[in-house]
Amino acid sequence: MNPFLLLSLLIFLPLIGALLLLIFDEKNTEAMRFWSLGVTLVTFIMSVVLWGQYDPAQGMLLADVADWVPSWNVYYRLGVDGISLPLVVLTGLVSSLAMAASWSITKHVRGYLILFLMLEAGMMGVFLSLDFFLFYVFWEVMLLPMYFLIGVWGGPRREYAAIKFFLYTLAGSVLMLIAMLMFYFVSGGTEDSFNLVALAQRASEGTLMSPSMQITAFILLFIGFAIKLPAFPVHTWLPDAHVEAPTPISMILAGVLLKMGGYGIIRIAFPLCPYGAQYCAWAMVAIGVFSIIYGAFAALAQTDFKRLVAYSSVSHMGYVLLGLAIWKINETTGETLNSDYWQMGLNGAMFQMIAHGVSSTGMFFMVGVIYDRVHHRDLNKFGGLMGLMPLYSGMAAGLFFAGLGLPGLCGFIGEVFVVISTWSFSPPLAILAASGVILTAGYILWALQRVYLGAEYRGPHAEDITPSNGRENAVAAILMVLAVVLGVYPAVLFDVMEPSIRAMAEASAEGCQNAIFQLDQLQASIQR
Amino acid sequence: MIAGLQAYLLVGAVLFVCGVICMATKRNGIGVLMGVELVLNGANVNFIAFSKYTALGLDAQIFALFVIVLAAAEAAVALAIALNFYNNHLTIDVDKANRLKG
Amino acid sequence: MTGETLRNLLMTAWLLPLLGFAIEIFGGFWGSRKSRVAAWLAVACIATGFLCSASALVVWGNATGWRVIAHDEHHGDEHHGDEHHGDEHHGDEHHAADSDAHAAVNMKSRNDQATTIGMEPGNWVTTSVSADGNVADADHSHDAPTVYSGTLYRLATFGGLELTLDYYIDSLTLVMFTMVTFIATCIHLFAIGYMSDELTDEYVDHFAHLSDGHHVHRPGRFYRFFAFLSLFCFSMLGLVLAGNIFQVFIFWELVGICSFLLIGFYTERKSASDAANKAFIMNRVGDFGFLIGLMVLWTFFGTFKFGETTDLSGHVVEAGLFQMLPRSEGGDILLDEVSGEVLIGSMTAPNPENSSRTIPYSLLIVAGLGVFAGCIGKSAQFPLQTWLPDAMEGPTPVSALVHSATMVAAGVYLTGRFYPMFTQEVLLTIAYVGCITLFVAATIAVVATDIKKVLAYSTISQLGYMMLGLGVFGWGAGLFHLVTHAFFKSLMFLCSGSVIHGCHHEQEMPKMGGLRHKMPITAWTMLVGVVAISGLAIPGLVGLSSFFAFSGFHSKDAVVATALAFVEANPAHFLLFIVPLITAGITAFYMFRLWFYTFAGSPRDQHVYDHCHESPAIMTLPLLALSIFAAYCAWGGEQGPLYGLITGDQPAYIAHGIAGSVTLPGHDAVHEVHGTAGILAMLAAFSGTLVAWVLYGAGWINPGEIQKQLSGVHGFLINKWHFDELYDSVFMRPMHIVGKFCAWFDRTIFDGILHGAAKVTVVVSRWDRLFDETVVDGFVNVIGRATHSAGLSLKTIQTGNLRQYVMFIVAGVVALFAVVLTTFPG
Amino acid sequence: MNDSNLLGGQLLFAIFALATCLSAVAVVVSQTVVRMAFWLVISLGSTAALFFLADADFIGAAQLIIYVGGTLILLVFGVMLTASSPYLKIKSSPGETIIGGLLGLLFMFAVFSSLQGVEWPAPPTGDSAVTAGSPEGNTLRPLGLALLGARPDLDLHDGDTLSTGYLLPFEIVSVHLLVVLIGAAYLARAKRKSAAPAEGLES
Repeated sequence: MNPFLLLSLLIFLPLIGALLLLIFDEKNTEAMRFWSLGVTLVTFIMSVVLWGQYDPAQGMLLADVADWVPSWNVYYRLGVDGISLPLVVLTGLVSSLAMAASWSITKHVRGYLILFLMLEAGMMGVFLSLDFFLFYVFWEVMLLPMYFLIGVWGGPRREYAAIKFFLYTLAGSVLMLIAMLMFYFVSGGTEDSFNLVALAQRASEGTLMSPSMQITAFILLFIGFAIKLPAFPVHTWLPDAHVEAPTPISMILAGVLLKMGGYGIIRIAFPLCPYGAQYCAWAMVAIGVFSIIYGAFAALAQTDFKRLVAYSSVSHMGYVLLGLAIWKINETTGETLNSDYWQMGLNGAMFQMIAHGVSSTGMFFMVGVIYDRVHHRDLNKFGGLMGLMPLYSGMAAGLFFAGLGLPGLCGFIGEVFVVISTWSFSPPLAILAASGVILTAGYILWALQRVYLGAEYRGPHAEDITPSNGRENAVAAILMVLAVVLGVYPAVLFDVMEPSIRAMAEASAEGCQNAIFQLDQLQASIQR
Repeated sequence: MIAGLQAYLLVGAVLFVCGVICMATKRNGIGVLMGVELVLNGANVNFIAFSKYTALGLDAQIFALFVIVLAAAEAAVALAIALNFYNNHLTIDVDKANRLKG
Repeated sequence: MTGETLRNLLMTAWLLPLLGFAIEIFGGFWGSRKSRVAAWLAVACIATGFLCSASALVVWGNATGWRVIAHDEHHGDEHHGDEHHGDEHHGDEHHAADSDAHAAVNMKSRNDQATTIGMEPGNWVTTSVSADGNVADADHSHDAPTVYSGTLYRLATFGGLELTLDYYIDSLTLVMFTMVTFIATCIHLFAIGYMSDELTDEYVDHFAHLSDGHHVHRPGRFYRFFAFLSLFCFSMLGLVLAGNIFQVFIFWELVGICSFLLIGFYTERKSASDAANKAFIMNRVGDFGFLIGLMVLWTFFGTFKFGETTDLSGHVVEAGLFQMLPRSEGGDILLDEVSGEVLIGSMTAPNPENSSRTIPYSLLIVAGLGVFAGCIGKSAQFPLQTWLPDAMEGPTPVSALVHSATMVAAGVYLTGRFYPMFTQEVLLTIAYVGCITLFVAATIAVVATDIKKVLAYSTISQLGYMMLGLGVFGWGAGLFHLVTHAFFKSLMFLCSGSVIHGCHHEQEMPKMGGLRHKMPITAWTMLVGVVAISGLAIPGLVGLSSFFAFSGFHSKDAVVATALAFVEANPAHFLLFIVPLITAGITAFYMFRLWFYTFAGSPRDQHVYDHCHESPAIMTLPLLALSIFAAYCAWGGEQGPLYGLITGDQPAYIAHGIAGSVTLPGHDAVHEVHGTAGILAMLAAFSGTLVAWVLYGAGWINPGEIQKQLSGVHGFLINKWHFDELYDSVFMRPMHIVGKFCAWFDRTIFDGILHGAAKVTVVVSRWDRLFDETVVDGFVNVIGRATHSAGLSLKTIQTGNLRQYVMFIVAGVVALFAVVLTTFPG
Repeated sequence: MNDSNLLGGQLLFAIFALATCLSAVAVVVSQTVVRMAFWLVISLGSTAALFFLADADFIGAAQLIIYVGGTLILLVFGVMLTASSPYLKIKSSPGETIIGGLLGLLFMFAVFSSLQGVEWPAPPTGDSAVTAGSPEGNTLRPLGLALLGARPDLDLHDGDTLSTGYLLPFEIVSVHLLVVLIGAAYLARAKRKSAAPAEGLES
């Protein structure tokens, strides 16, 4: 299929589906659910088709460019490469699964479904757009449905959580907007002022921004993305949002939304301000490591099941940041040192994003399944589910093990690749990061013990505990299979990602070197 | 002949001032009208003086003529007003015509 | 090709249990709870695996001409010399192979070499160290390749870095494979009998209580047990087969999780799930060190592979870890004269860019200690030993298989496998860790009363022996003990399982006694194990160096002898010999104590005795099989076939010994002291046995009296040296406190700041509103009102009085005039 | 202008100017309407004489005819129509008178000082503009021409510019006058309304 059509359809099919929902009878919720599920499935299938069409060797798959607001140099510019493609497929998959998990939503079903599909369109748009302005627009497009989905269909403190989520994200996007305008004006308002590919090209040549400006722009972008990631200390929206959001939305939130932070860093922040990124590498690594440890410790102390999983996300996404940032250069020549290890870190971080997308989605789903039955999430009031819901418990254990980083499951590859490539950047931080494995094991196992093991169920609504149904089993099984496949044969992802990431890393390294060369010249001229 | 001009202007000024004072002090509507006539006449005196002693010439006289004509018209209208006023109020005291006060 | 045959055989043995697991785990959903299909499937898988392993051993032996075993006809000295000689050849062969290959291949094949580095899964390359690869050639059997390595498939490639799943097959691998599969088969069979009470829809768990005091009733989980066992076998075999340290780590974790699942098999029991968690988390502590070791290795060596990578033509394209450390003729690790660091890849250096890299010696120690930390965790060495006794919560077959014979031995195995990378400092650490462990565990075992706990502590202690053996440069001795221990300890565990099964899950020895009458097979096979572990032997007919003895004597003798040789060379480290020697006596004491307590004497609890019965044949047959191996597997001792097999591929430099700050004894040195050590160890064992007999067998002295007199020591030992309490207060509680603090910090400080900011915003906006309503609106209102009132007041001027207006006009004109006049005078 | 003429002119000017001023003052100070009317006649008449003296014959004549003959008659009629007695006195308060007087004096002073302060342009040399092209004081003809649109005094000088007269203003004034007359007639139309609305308005 024509890339332009395919990529556009990926974005707009959910929107069309949302629009067509309006012709359904308000009361016929079942039909609407199936319709939406169908739409998400078709979208997912198309993303898989895209995967099939994409050739890792050829680099970025660019779609034709269409005018949007040419007077401001804003174009409808889509494309996909090895960095975004796995995330697009993940989006399609998680959306389908979350939609399948949406049967528990009974309030204002049509509104929910419409917002859900809009959300999917926004997410797809973020991953597919190569125009900074378009990216920003989709970024915001996805924000609003999320706000309502949490704020209307959430738990008891939903308004608080929704507002918190909204404000945090908005704060981030404002910083991003500033950075975007910086790029616009620095690039002189030409036709390519929002073209991410062209901007990256210029940044690589060192003709886009001065080094000091790069640092500013990078920090702005980074904070914006770090909020989404979320990294310590701007992570506190996450537990609340997760706890209050309905299960499918938690799945989306953990499975896709968090990835946008990492994606933004690797797609925009690094290539566009390589020197700034390198300059901040230490801080980023430190933040990443701290997030890992801090998230794990915080998870250890939670009594709310969902909150625990939410903090585990903070911890796991710390690995992403860590892997991205282990970029070491020779201070005088600007040459990138240990570039293979950095690439391993980058790849590991990207893999960790996908892996977390699978495992965390699964974990939230598993929490949701039991929550639907007993309507509470207090870890101390569970127990004995292994006997009551054996299949569910078994798969839940599997998915939690994936989160724990058990070899053979997806979480292991990402975590370990990131960690073992960190030593070349900084041994102490690497050791700290590695210590996360103990804490992770601790909180996951204790949670498993309290929820699934034990002699009997200790909470309310014991009579409502029924074995998981076919739909739930299907969702969990798909995630489980994916976790195993990714864990056993990670090359399936790495083969797609690696060339694109290497291109990105090399371009960034070159850009950084150019910037340092400029700085040296500046210094020399001052001394003269 | 400057003195002549000055003298005329002086006369005009006296007439003007007298007219103004007349308007200001007379409570009788007709008296006020007379003050107006005096003021107009003062102006006319000045016009004529300028006509004679400056380059204004005939223009000034034309103006004076218009003033006279307008004064006549004004007198007629004002008198009509005064009569109407009198018909309505049974007095000619302009202090009674204060309905437009703020 | 021998390599491919071996690979295929071992991979079959490795993957079959995984297949079994996949089928069995779902078996419960379509089969009956009462069906034994899952068990037989598991047995079939692992038994086939055993057959494959055994045939692989035969294939390997044929390929090598059985040279490692043939040595037992030689005299000891010759043996060592030969070994030495063979290894020299072995080393020479490397270089010869390289040059041969260089000479043989033309430019074209060099190009091939570049293209075949990234191997596809379908294009497996079997590698042997030999260049000609003609292994069947009998004339060359002496130099025949014995190590086969290659890549299974690629996980990822990043520039010059490649992560793969490899295999590495040498004699140790094969021995381990055969041992593991054999023991696993026996235990699987045993478990069919032992777990048969799970073959029900309504299993009553007497050790798990509901809140109303009733026992837990649940469906039986027979199939699940065997599924987990199969998964464990898969993981364990994967660990042994692994061709790179990263892969070892992968399976390391997998056996960990299997152990977790099996310890926590009785999920309803809090103690079981606690023990499972403890086991996994303590292992993770060790793995944390392992991970650090991996990081160092990865960063400095850029590869995880043990063996060399070769292309299709057998040409070496990349050195493995074991080839990268330069060692002198004497076995020392060479330092680069310029940088003072260790030059990487100078041993084979096929890759020029490797040869320029160095690693600081200190980091080499870190890497070694890191990897060893993993071994400490897995093998329950001091200070991470506390999880293993708790792990006895699992069903007894699990204890036999996982927590004595195989998984816990994996730490020892890895230490042996990774031996070439350990520096002398690391080895010394290993020795001391082993030394401390073996003593601590043995002392606790003396007072333990739970039959399985005694065995658990004895396991820890024996693992300590192995570590000690490895640490004092007894590579063969340590691994030898590993194999023999696997047999006799699994035997003893199964016997204890039989007892427990027969006594209806009674594990306390004080309630037993005289059971040999009721369960004779169990009793006598157990005695075989006890004798084996105690190291009793009868001085042989041939001479001091030859004994009629069970396996344990030979292997322990080897360890103690090496320790003695080590201590002779390094008198400062005398404890490394004294402690194991004393502990040998303690070992004999507590093992015989166990046997006397359980099987001898008269019944102490009549109820238990009356209801106890001998186990069915499916349980006793494995006991008999294992007892044979426990007794005779080490036949011939260090000149026997087993030792020969194990050491068939030992690192070349080991036989020489290394002189240095810490002198590591070579084989000759060990051989000199062998007789002395053997006699000393035997004396210790006999005295321990004697004491046990006096106290428990004959009953001449009441052990209770001694217990009272030494109550302080007894309490200390009963409380396991207070390690649990120590860790609880030093690690667990602070960890939870920090966790609570983080959560509190998050909710209070971060959210507090956020809420504070929100409140400030609200307050500011209130003020803003107030400002808006009072100041801004007020201002406008004031103007309006002022205008209005001004109008009101000015309205009075508007009198409507015509004359006044005129007056105003005049006054205005006059005022204007006055203004003009004063402003512009003149 | 000769000397005798000059002397006579000066004298006559002095007499009429004095008469004008004094009569105007008399108008101010007179208390009854009729007397005011009388003094007004004197004043306006004297003004007309001053016009004659200033060579504005036609204006003077118009002054006499329209003012003295027309307007004042109108005023006297007004007095008669509005006053119950022809000698009606409506007195102002003394304060007002005093303030009025003071203001008047101040105003007078202001005007005087202005007059003194102004540097008047030099008088035209030779023939005055008015008398150019016409006998002295005979302004009827030029005025008439000017009102018809022709300016002989200017046109003859320049010879090339025509139509600088006042035809259009004249027409406007004519119409204006007509309107005014109609309006005056309408307003003055006898229409004795009841007093009721007046009283209402009073309150």
